[in-house]
Amino acid sequence: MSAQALNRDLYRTVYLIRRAEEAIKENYLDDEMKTPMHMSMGAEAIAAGVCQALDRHDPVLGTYRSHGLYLAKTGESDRFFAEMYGRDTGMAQGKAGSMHLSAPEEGLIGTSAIVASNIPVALGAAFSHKQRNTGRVTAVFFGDGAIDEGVFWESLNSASLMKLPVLFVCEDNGYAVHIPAEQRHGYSDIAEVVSRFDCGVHRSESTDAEVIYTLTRDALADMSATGRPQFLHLKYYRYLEHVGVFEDFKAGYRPRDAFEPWLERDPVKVQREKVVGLLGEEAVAALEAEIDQQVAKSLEFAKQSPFPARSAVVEDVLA
Amino acid sequence: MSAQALNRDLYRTVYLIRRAEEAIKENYLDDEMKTPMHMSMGAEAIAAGVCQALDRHDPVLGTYRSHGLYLAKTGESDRFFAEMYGRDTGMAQGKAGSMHLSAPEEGLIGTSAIVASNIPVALGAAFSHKQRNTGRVTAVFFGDGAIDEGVFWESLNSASLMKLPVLFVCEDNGYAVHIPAEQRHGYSDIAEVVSRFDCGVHRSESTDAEVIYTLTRDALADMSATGRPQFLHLKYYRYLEHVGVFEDFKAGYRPRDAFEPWLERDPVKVQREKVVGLLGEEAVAALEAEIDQQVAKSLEFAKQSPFPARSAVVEDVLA
Amino acid sequence: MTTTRQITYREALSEAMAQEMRRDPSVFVYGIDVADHKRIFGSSNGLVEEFGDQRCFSTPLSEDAMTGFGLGAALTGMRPVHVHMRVDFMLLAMNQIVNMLSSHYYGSGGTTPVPMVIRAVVGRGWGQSFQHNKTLHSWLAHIPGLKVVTPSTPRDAKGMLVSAIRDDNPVIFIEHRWFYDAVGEVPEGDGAEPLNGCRVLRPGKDITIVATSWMTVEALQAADVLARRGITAEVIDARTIAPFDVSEVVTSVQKSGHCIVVDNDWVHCGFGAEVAAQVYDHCYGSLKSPVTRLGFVPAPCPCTRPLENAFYTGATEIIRCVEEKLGLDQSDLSGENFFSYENKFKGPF
Amino acid sequence: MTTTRQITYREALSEAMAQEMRRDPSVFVYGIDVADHKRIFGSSNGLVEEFGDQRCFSTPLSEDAMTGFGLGAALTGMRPVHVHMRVDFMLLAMNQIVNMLSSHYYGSGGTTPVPMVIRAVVGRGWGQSFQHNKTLHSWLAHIPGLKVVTPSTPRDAKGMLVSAIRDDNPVIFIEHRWFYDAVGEVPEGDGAEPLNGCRVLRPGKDITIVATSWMTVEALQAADVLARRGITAEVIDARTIAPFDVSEVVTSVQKSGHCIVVDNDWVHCGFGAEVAAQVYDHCYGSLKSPVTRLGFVPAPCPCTRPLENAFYTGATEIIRCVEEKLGLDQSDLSGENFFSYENKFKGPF
Ligand SMILES: Cc1ncc(C[n+]2csc(CCOP(=O)(O)OP(=O)(O)O)c2C)c(N)n1
Ligand SMILES: Cc1ncc(C[n+]2csc(CCOP(=O)(O)OP(=O)(O)O)c2C)c(N)n1
Ligand SMILES: [Mg+2]
Ligand SMILES: [Mg+2]
Repeated sequence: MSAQALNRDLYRTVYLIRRAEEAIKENYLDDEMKTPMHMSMGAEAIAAGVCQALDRHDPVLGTYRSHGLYLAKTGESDRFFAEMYGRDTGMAQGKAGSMHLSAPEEGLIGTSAIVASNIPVALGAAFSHKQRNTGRVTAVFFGDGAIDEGVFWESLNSASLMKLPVLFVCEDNGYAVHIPAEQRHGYSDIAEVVSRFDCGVHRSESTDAEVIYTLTRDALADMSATGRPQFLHLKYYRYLEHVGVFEDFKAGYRPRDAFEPWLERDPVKVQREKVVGLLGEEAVAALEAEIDQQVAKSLEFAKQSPFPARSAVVEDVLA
Repeated sequence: MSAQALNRDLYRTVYLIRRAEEAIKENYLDDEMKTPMHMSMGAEAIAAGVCQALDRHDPVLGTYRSHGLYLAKTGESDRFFAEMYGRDTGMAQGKAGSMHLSAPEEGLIGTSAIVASNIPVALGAAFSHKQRNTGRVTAVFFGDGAIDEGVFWESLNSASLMKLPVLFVCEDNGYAVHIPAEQRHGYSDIAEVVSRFDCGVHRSESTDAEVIYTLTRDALADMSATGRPQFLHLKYYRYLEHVGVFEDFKAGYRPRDAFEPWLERDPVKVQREKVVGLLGEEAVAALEAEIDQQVAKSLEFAKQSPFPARSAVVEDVLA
Repeated sequence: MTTTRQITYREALSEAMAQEMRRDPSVFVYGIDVADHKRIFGSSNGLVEEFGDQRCFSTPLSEDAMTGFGLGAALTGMRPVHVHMRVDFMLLAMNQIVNMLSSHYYGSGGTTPVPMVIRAVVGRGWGQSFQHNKTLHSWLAHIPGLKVVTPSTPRDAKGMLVSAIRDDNPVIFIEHRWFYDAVGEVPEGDGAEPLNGCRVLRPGKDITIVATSWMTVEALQAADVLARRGITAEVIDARTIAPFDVSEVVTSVQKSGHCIVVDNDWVHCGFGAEVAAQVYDHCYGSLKSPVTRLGFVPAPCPCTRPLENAFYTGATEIIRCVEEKLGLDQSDLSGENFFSYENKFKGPF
Repeated sequence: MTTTRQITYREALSEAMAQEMRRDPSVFVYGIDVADHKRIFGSSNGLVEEFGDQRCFSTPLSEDAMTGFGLGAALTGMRPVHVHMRVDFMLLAMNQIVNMLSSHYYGSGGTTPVPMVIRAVVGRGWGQSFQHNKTLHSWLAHIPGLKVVTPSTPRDAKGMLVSAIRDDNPVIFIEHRWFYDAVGEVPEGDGAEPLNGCRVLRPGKDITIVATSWMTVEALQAADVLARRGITAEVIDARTIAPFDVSEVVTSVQKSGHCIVVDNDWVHCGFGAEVAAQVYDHCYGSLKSPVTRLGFVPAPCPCTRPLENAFYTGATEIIRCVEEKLGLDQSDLSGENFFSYENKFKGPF
């Protein structure tokens, strides 16, 4: 793939994620999206870069903070916004909401609001694809809080033991809700610990989606050469509060200062500059306009869509 | 403490454990000890060495395979055998049996038949003593199977983070029931992994109780110097089947060959030779006779003791 | 004479912990996010400030280990209060709670009790959905060796938490998030409330409504509406799910002849079945209609509001049920302003 | 015509898995110790040999992760069968089972079902005690989205396991260890049994005994003894705890007028309460005595034999209960040879 095409794709994704979350911010106070919003602003490069490196239908799993992952994986926003608005046209008829996005036909198997709970699920998906020799890799996204949980370690151990094609993607924003990593971790460097397992380790603090892409490609190459699972340790800065659409520097648990350097290398800005260099301002503006329109239309679609019928509450409990 | 006194104490303990378990073997087929027996033959040096290094009232916790730990900690066998025989005079009126021995007044807080479940309990005990500045260290004994469980990692992380005075004692016999470590562990060396936490690591394959004692003292010195928890990785060979009183080489999952070199350096034999050197054969024989008699009397005591009254079944459910 | 004043359920919780921490240095409070600036929705306000970060602290995200941690502390002289922001997260601690905490005292031959409290908050509303709305009181009540309480008033929140902390057994203390802003009379002093028995919240003679947790509010609202038609419903807060004492319910049903159990939980194999079975046993001759059980619809909890509303039962369903039992026409409820999420929380989550 | 033959419950389990593994390459069996030489008390015999170690394998001791593993496999085209040597160990997997498996299909808007079976063995006897005797069927039945079955005969062991594997939902399959040597007629072919409804094990007209799991054996023995006095008890195996269909029980109670529910579990907030409540609802007019619930005594399970015997309920208690209900004198049971651990297992564990 040419650098142009690659970077254009990456920009499309980071811009779509940013635009969609901005639309959430703009509309959330209308109280029509009745679902807790865990925003991913600041993390766009990760979802974009990793998903770009994966095959389109490779299975992925995520958390309650998966707007970016959904949009990176599907590129669509109609069913996305309809789900936020709790409508029948949402990808889960409104039953899931913001915390449980899925798109199984595109590989997004599921997202979970229980910290770390999808990590082992990725192992099963990887096993299933390995058994059938599909060549697929399963990626699971989780935060730095998830590595506190025992199931992360059980999963890391088993994936390493069974040589499962799992890509562990740790999106490390240094906080679990408001508790910093130093108050939760009994070691100084998670990558160091993980590297003692039979698992490849790669790390980055980049906000450049292309860097994340390349790192992921390297990890996938390592995986196919050695058969070992891979662990990506990726730092980023969460722009907004843990849940909700506002900044939260006033709360005092993290200083605004720390934000500034990250904002300077904002993932959308970084990628924009690059594509402007490659394709020119005009092409970029056109792409942005296209996405702006997509998001506007999806918002409209969502708001116009009907709610599910009351009877749906007891449907699809059992298959 | 003099080398004589130390080694005599250690021999007393390993011999008592061995003798008590031999008595179990000899009597188990009478079907009067109606409790599943997880024998510790081969591991005597560990319980003896570690408990000798601890202060007498330091809290300890163990597993279903804790005959050795109970005997090392308490030195008594009346309540021990009475519990095996399910009698009212057992340390838990027969409610606990072989898998749940305890002696809280001597520091043995509890033993559990759920793998790894006492590991976090040790953290709480350590915290409690740390808060009250008692200077006590809490030791928790567990097998190599326990490190498969997530709660081991959660506990290792939290103990390291909180700098809790916990001594993790991994009694590694290379098997969880019949499954060898290589089929369960996604790393080649647990001590390597643990050393990446803020936790001291010490290892041994010795069957010499004095070596274990010294290693434990080193670990405790490290703990008091650094405030860090400590991890002892101690290999041993389980002589008998996972549960029950027989050898199980015929089952085919482990070769008898592997047993031979361990049997050569049998912990009781090793310690005996040492104390014979230090104290002479006669003194050793006298000590053995004393313990033989203790065990014989305890067995008698147990068999003569009454069963608990039927009404006891609903007693002590709530405090 | 004890003075009382009006405080919130949230304040009652902090007050109970602060009071016991002052009284007894072995009490401490811990859990994920307990000591951050939000303090578990404000329910542990003031504790870090007064008692320091060794007696009120946040932990790693390790529910399983942190429950065992509490057990170890409890067995060695402390009185831990472990907090879960959602009941659902407690599922990660089930091994410790059920295999360890519940049986330790028994298994130690009655030598070592487990004075530990586990507070867990029930989530509801604003699309919390299926991983943030479980209640599980019937599960834990099913296990001998655990006490389970579901206080529904500020007075009980304080008094039962005080008693739970003093109790020598593991007590599971389940709080509904929607109660936090509720205001009520709470005694200033000790205020301990027994960890047994139900509480009659409103006397009545025509029908007995046994409710748990948030369902007490719905039942009281239903009773208000019914009262306007001259029907007096006796509303009883089950309050102590284990050990459960049915006697107040029996007395009431023997008088009213009708019983509805409104459980803040699913119905199948739930606490409602236990109450119904016990009521039938004791009131066999005096029942004028079968005991009716109401609760969540048999589905995971959906996110979107219309389905969320359909998922939960409430005052309307209770009123309809009473009307049916007593053979009354359906009253017009269109003018009623029943409880809703927006009445409680303004704006987004 | 289907031929049947006599095989053990243990053989029925292996046969069901082997049959389905042959039929469907997506089926696999895994869990702690599943593939060692003991093969979970022989219940997965022959699978490694026939299907290799990729379709039948032992795992690390990681119940939580291994349950999520099954979910991931199930969501991507496989049909995992996860095995726990004891129900108690499943407590470590509760988060996955309850927060994940039960709601995935619903939460995916009905797009992705979870065809997964969890087999878990109930321990009893020889001093297994309080960490190896839980049954938990009422717990799991309480959660919408799960099916829960407790087969009590070789025929049901095979047929319900076959159906569980074919079912697109998570099915919790609870086996009592003491059944493993039980011999019974099992069809040679497909043999699928529906995952719903009870099974009448013995017809009768004087009293209805609803039993779960091992309690069916106790109920049948009680019925034998009662038959000699001319009392015919109808013994019904509840079999499917969720979704539970009470209709056969209702038909029986409407005829007999008396009902005993003997649950292989604790009583408080258990499945027995559910059955009792439903029976009362449906048979209100026709009951001649209150529904009686029998089960474990409210305590953790003790180790020592005399207390273990006191902990469990059995044929004697059932007979006494029937005698009381029917106003009969107590018969002399001293000559009876009821089931005991030694009848089943000779010698030490
Ligand atoms: C098992 C569990 N425990 C606690 C919570 C409450 N909780 C929700 S998000 C969160 C923090 C997770 O932090 P991290 O994994 O770093 O993800 P981030 O929110 O930073 O993206 C916590 C504690 C939960 N959802 N699940
Ligand atoms: C949580 C849990 N899972 C499974 C079991 C069944 N089990 C009992 S002992 C054991 C093996 C434990 O191995 P290890 O920790 O190495 O101890 P060892 O028996 O070798 O002393 C297993 C799997 C259990 N008791 N608890
Ligand atoms: Mg984070
Ligand atoms: Mg081992």
